[in-house]
Amino acid sequence: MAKDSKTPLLDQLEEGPWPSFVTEMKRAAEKKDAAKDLLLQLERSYVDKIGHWKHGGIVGVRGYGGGVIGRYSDLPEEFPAIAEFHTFRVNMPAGWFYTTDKLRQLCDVWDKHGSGLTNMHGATGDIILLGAPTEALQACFDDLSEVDFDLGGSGSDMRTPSCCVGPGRCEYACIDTLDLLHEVTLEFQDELHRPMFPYKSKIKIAGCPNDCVASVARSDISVIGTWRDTIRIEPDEVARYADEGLDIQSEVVDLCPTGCMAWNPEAKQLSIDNPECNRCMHCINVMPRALRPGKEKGATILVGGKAPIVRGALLSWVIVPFMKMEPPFDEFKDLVRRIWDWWDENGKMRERLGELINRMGMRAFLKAVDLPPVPQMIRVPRANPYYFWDPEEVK
Amino acid sequence: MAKDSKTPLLDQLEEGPWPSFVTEMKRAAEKKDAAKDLLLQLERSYVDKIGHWKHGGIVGVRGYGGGVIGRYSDLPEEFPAIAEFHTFRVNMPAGWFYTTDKLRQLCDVWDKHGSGLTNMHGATGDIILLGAPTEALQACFDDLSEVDFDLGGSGSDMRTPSCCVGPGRCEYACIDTLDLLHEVTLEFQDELHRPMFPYKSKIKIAGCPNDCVASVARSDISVIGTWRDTIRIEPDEVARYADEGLDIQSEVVDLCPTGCMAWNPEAKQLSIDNPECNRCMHCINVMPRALRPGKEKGATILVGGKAPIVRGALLSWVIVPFMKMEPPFDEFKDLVRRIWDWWDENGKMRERLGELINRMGMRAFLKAVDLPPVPQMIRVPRANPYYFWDPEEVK
Amino acid sequence: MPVIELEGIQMDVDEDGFIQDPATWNEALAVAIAKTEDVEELTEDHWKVVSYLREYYQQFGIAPMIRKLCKETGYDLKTIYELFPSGPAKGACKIAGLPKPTGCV
Amino acid sequence: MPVIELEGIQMDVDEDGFIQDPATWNEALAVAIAKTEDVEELTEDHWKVVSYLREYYQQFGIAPMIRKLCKETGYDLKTIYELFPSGPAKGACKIAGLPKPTGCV
Amino acid sequence: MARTDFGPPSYKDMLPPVIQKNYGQWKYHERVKPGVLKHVAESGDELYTVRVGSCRLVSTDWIRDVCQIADQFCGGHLRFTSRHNLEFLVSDKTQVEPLVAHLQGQGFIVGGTGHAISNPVHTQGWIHCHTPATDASGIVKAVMDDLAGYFTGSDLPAYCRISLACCLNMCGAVHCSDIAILGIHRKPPAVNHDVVRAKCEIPNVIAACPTGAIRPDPKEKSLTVNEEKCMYCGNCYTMCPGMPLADPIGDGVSIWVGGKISSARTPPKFSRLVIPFLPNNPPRWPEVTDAVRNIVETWASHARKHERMGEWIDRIGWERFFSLTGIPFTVQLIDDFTLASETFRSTPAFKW
Amino acid sequence: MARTDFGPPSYKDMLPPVIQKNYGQWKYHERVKPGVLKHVAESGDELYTVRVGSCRLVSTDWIRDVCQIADQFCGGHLRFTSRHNLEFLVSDKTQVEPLVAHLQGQGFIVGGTGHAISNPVHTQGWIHCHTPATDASGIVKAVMDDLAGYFTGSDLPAYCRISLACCLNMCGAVHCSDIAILGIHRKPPAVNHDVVRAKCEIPNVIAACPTGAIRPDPKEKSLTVNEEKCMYCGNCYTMCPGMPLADPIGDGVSIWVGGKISSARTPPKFSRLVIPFLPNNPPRWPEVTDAVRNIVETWASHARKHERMGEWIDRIGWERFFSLTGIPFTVQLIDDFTLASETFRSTPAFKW
Ligand code: SRM
Ligand code: SRM
Ligand code: SRM
Ligand code: SRM
Ligand code: SF4
Ligand code: SF4
Ligand code: SF4
Ligand code: SF4
Ligand code: SF4
Ligand code: SF4
Ligand code: SF4
Ligand code: SF4
Repeated sequence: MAKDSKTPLLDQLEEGPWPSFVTEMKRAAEKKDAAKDLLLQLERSYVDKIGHWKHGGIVGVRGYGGGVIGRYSDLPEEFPAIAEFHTFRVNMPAGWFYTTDKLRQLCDVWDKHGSGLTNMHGATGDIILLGAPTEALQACFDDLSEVDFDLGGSGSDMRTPSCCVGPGRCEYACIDTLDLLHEVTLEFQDELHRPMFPYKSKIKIAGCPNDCVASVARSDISVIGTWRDTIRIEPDEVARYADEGLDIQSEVVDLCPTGCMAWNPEAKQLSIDNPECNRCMHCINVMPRALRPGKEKGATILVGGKAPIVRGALLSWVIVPFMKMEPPFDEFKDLVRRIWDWWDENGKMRERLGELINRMGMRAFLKAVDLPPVPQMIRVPRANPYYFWDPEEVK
Repeated sequence: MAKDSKTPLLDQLEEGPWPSFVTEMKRAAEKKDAAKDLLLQLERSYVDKIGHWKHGGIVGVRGYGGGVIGRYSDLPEEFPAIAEFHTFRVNMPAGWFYTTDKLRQLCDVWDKHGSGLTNMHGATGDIILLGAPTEALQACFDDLSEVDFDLGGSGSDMRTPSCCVGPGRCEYACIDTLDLLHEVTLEFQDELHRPMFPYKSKIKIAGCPNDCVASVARSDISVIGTWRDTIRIEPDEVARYADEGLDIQSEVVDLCPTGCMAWNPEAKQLSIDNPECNRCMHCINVMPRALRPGKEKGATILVGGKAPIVRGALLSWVIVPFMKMEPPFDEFKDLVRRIWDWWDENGKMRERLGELINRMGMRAFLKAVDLPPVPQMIRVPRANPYYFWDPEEVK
Repeated sequence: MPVIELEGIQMDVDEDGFIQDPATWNEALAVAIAKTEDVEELTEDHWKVVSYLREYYQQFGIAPMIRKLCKETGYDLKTIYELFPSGPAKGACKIAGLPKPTGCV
Repeated sequence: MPVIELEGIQMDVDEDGFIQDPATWNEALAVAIAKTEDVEELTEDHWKVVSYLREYYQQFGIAPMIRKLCKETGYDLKTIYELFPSGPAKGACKIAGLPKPTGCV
Repeated sequence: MARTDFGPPSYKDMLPPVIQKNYGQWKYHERVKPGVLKHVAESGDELYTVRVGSCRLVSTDWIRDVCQIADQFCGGHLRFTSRHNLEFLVSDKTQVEPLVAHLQGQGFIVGGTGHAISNPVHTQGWIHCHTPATDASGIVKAVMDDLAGYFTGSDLPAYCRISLACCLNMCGAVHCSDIAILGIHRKPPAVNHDVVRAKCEIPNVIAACPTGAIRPDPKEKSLTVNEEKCMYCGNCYTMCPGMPLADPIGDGVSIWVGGKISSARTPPKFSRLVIPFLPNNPPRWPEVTDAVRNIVETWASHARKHERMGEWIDRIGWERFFSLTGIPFTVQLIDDFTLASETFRSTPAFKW
Repeated sequence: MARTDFGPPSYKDMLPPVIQKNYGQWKYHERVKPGVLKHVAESGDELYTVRVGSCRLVSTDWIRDVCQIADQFCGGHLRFTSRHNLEFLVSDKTQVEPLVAHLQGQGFIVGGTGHAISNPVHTQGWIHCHTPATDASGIVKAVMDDLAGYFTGSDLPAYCRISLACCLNMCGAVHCSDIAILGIHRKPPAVNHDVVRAKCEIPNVIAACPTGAIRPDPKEKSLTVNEEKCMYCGNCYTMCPGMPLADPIGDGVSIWVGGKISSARTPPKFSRLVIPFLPNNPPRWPEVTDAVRNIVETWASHARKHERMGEWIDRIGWERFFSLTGIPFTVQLIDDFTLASETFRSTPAFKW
């Protein structure tokens, strides 16, 4: 760190054990003016305690309505190389698996057109290519498409769907998250690239109730793998865990939320009252060698999850307790279409699916998408007496 | 039951082990035409499956704005004796204790002026004298006052407060519910008899968290006795319960919601980690000989409870975790006045206290009544980021 | 339907004695109704309350809340009850020819 | 502030090329802006979309939602993108002289 | 003019001597047997309470009857409970059994203490109210005739509080009962324009509607109701006689379960809708008595000791409540009012 | 024109051979040591994963660096996780230790598996967004420098997920994190009428305000903000550049705790506000790092095994959380938004 550094504050963030984004910016800055100006503008923000980007920006590539986020510096004279500094959202491969070849191709394109800085990855899951001027956009996209990278979503469209690693590496996966993700992404290319909805719509797919992709909290349509039969027990492995010192009573049985497990320490036998199990995964998580999800697998579909804007954050709600998930996933795709149709028809501008359901009522939603009411949809029945009747029923 | 009974449906309700209100009506009908017509009109309702009272009615006695509920039959020609059938709400003695003399005086007055039918008691706690014509009202009240019975509340006033039996017969009572009730009722006679608020306001007082008067669910201001120190243990009695066959582990310790109890079956010793106890009463309830509330007693004050009209039912919310409750209860009375003042100033027509707090925010309420925020007021902190700052604080 | 009779003119009232058609109200009628509510004479104080009630009702279509009535007329509740022994709703509103207040009872 | 030049007249636009004062919009200007958005010529189809957008904006003060735009003009989204390759927001709205749509990105 | 504002008779004058003496000095109690409690004071004095069921709607004759019994056995003292039972307060132990025998001989029902079904809190119904969707006393009588054994016995897992209110105003605390029986309307108000015009404060009626279903009808100088938005709460009728909702077919009863009041073990809870409608079928409402019995018995046979209805359901889950009771799950049970989103299930962890 | 709508590269082409072979046939896993997982397939094949922390904002040089390592040890394959860590996928057990050593030698940080603090999910901050109330990468760096030992170790009671979002839009799932760091504004928008007039869709801006604080200002053909009703959500600014809220003094950071996502044991939960404001104090935000460390350590030293932050707090109660952490309870923590009443305490059963 030079004494006459222009970024004395940021320089302090090059120290410490955690990898430093400042170091990364400096590496890019060696090659790219945009990265250098970004670093300097950020230093300015550290001094001013305020951001230095203008509001909004609407730029793009031919044929698409989304995928590029426009951004302009509010200090263009001082930092001319980032006067225009738009980012690409590039659709990642399912599960964020890469060959090094593919990644290098990507780097080549980005070194050619952009700042050399990226986010691996964005919070939605895209590869974020951070910063290029307006005139570079189309050419950059053209080059990206040459190496098979398409854009992800932005604006009022289906956002880039994402999923957990699933069958790629996880023994808990009850559905083929990667395949479903890929199929869904291909199926809804138009919805992904051409904003047409009242607001954004997100789909996330997790292989089991551990929900390693946080679908329940941040997707309008959450798909979570589960099973319908019984947990598979490997009795020998149970005993082995016990022998290895796992306190099965206190770490497993006592923490089972339904109290459906029993442990006989003498016989080293674990039993599960399966109909009372709610498939929370805890016991399986603690003893993966000994316990496994059942064999009759599928997914629970939940809808409505989102961040707080505008009426408060929502977690997704169960609307289909169990759906088989096999290629070509038509039942799921049809459901998604019915849901979007209803939302698109009734949603106000910037009203997410969950908010629309809250406004119009779960009853109206279930009727519109043709799903029967079942107790699995609710945590508790209503406590207020304000419910409706179809006049047909009152006769 | 005569074959040619005029009340064949109601007659069926004279059978069975549970005391029969029909029998009671018939007893009164022997002496009073009003009771007879009431019986007949009720039979008619049983046939028609619909009530036969007109809407509303506003009658009263001199000097009071409430205390009498006006009621008119919508079949006055058929049932002339109940063409006018107004009820008195008579303020009961605290804890519903009576001498037989007092009750007989009451009966005498009611046999003279009314239908001879009563509710012992109304859901709010009053003695309900069911049915007298308009012209009898003032005279009846005059006679009631001769025997020291005053009216209770109705309309937009303080409703007749009520309390549990408390120190009268219950070892759990942490406050003198009867005395507090009596004092409060006397203090707020004007508020009780002369509606002046945006809507009704109810006060209920329970001696301990068992809340035998359901204050938390049905009073705008709920007072619930509690203690601040430690549960008193009588070790010998603990052992005796165990000897008598009580399974202290499963019936007491395992059900303690805070998990703050431990039972040593060999030593027959029960211990309580008192700072972690939330004073739910469960253990005391199961072992009253062995366990008793602490000695430093007072009350938790909660506000806002109510039935669902208009925006949904509410349970009362803690606003004062602990208040000493000693005569003349000035601190409490002052608080009630501050609460009413704020509500009266800001409440819309038919807006209960809890609804007003919901509309204007707990923050505004606490500020207005001058209470400091403490964690005991909440179940959980907010999950949404939508909170306010006083511009003074942002400097 | 019950009627009230005032110097020969008959007027529909409901069971509680509230006049049915607020448009038919006039000052003479008020005097007559007052008698049924233990108000022997309508003094200036009475009229002040009655006029306030009528004006408020004409403007807003509802009776004012009691707190407002007291604030605006300057009479505290005690005084209102002295003026109208059966109280603001059953007494004053009835005399002022307002529809029967339907708040909670 | 950037400017766009149209037959000698200069016009303030923002960084994205949206005109700053919607009142200064005219048809010739639309033609000029169109060129910046890969629309070489404004056909009748284009004008139908542009006019609808302007009318809607004048009436409601906002741009219509896409579903509404498609329904009312009769063009499906595919056609809209054929007409305006940069899409309804960046393309059509800009040509129609609407303020930059600020929905989510 | 009669004197005013003197307040209720003082409780002090009403207390029996044993209470006066031991006021606030009670040490513990025991449940002697169903309907009989024993309270022991620090002084060693004992107070026995004999609890008797009451239908609440009673004649003055009945009051005189019980006064006479109280004179005979209790030195002229008695009290009522917060659930409208009658309590005889006996300070002489030897009088307890004779009193119980006497009461039973006279047809009184002794019980209601401990883990029993006590007196259902209830309301006016067709007896005296103008907004009921059902009767109160009649259903209570039918239900308690059916469940009387649970009043006189006390071997349920825990308290089971049954309450009834005849309309959504929910007089009583039915919204926090183990089992609540609630009268409901199912048809929107039939607007009578003449009445609205003459008798109603139009702005207040509009403001009263929780769903905003009421609009002014300037032509009629009256109101119109958007029937799609109306959920028959009756709040408009409370404000305005021109908007009656009662209807022999529309009206009936709904069933709610799992509420509680006390803070023992778990905090107070609201009751939850489980049966949205049962018809009014007087005089004995068999559909209602069956439904209540089914719920009580399913709970009683599955719950653990001290586990109230709501605690039991919390443990087993609502999906299991429906499968065990066999009650069908209908769309009305799914909330769509203001706090609805709090009631939805946001986890794939549930039971089949 | 470039081709469009061809979609992302197929994951199938990206999978290493061992995964291609054992796809969907994994049997179990073991946590070998912090940062190293072993997955065993039905076939007996083993797959080792070495997890490395990433600052997410990286240069193409960094990508090329890690590609080279992947070429060297993993046959040219790697992946990223849903929390932006980097994972090297090794099918040859003997390569694991050399890889770990190599990584550590190059300054990479290995860890983030099991009961650890993994990579904080975070957002753009001052790097690229127009609405931030704080920076993202900077705070994350400062916090993780401080907590790095919890990334490289894994002896916490359970997972502890830390997330950061730089404004209320909450990009990422910070609202369900064990600890969430959230940028907040504290001053209402400073309306710039000229900009509003020229650039904003006035009806949409009005509709965007969750509290109804925005009214039209017909005189200015613009908008006014009722400052008393504004809680600085920035939603109006998203809709309209004429309403900026950013301010060096107003802006800062809030801390939320107790959220979770997985359904293990307990259903997903929202995080709850515990510190309403800490100042922006770049470059190292010491107030924030202290606050986070305090919370982590208090939890770590009190929670039981497998007990996430929120589960721990549910057990001990929020009042105890505040007394144990010493965090002052302020009025901002009390909800007053739409579902507020659900958060109040309706029982006298609480701890002192
Ligand atoms: C880049 C990214 C953050 C990051 O650093 O990773 C991001 C950045 C922005 N988000 Fe986001 N969001 C990003 C993932 C999310 C997520 C997480 C997710 O998708 O899983 C959420 C929460 C989940 C959800 O959608 O509810 C999220 C919730 C929002 C919201 C609030 C939406 C709501 O309904 O509550 C906004 C506000 C808006 O749409 O106007 C928003 C708006 C924005 C905008 C466009 C700012 C704005 O107000 O217009 C940000 C642009 C920053 C920039 O200039 O680059 N962003 N945003 C993420 C997208 C990268 C990617 O494509 O992979
Ligand atoms: C008589 C009584 C029922 C009974 O049979 O015991 C009763 C009867 C009426 N109640 Fe009630 N309420 C009675 C206790 C209650 C209670 C219970 C309590 O006070 O503990 C409640 C629930 C607690 C509460 O206040 O929230 C209650 C909540 C209501 C409500 C809804 C209030 C709300 O804010 O949700 C109304 C509607 C209204 O006020 O317009 C109401 C309205 C009524 C009216 C006046 C009908 C009306 O719409 O105007 C009923 C008059 C019946 C009649 O003609 O006699 N009554 N009412 C109870 C009073 C007796 C007494 O004074 O002891
Ligand atoms: C007499 C009465 C008070 C009064 O002022 O009238 C009363 C009296 C006693 N209650 Fe109660 N409770 C009375 C209404 C209530 C109510 C209110 C209600 O039901 O509307 C409740 C709240 C009910 C609820 O939670 O929904 C109530 C919840 C309790 C509890 C908590 C039970 C639980 O586990 O949830 C206890 C403790 C116990 O019995 O274990 C209790 C305990 C007691 C004790 C044992 C207190 C004592 O030491 O004397 C008394 C005898 C109980 C019994 O019946 O075995 N009392 N008790 C009320 C009798 C009503 C009746 O006739 O049935
Ligand atoms: C790699 C990754 C999936 C991916 O597609 O990228 C993943 C992988 C695994 N997760 Fe996860 N989880 C991953 C994000 C998540 C998330 C999402 C998040 O944090 O945003 C969650 C939800 C977090 C929450 O609840 O707030 C998540 C909640 C779990 C749980 C539930 C833990 C709990 O008790 O609540 C398990 C089970 C366990 O580990 O006992 C789990 C278990 C696992 C297992 C053991 C599954 C398996 O058998 O392979 C994997 C290794 C875990 C480890 O790190 O020790 N995974 N896991 C993600 C790694 C993120 C990271 O870099 O740190
Ligand atoms: S969500 Fe389940 S299947 Fe997917 S990676 Fe996590 S633990 Fe495995
Ligand atoms: S999955 Fe959860 S509920 Fe089922 S047995 Fe295991 S711990 Fe219990
Ligand atoms: S509330 Fe408590 S003090 Fe009052 S009677 Fe019930 S148990 Fe006794
Ligand atoms: S009162 Fe409740 S919390 Fe306290 S020790 Fe007893 S059972 Fe536990
Ligand atoms: S519940 Fe309804 S119908 Fe029954 S008494 Fe109360 S207000 Fe009247
Ligand atoms: S019954 Fe209730 S919901 Fe229906 S119109 Fe009347 S007030 Fe509105
Ligand atoms: S959280 Fe807010 S400031 Fe941060 S990237 Fe998202 S929108 Fe921008
Ligand atoms: S910042 Fe939020 S609350 Fe404040 S005016 Fe803007 S939209 Fe409304």
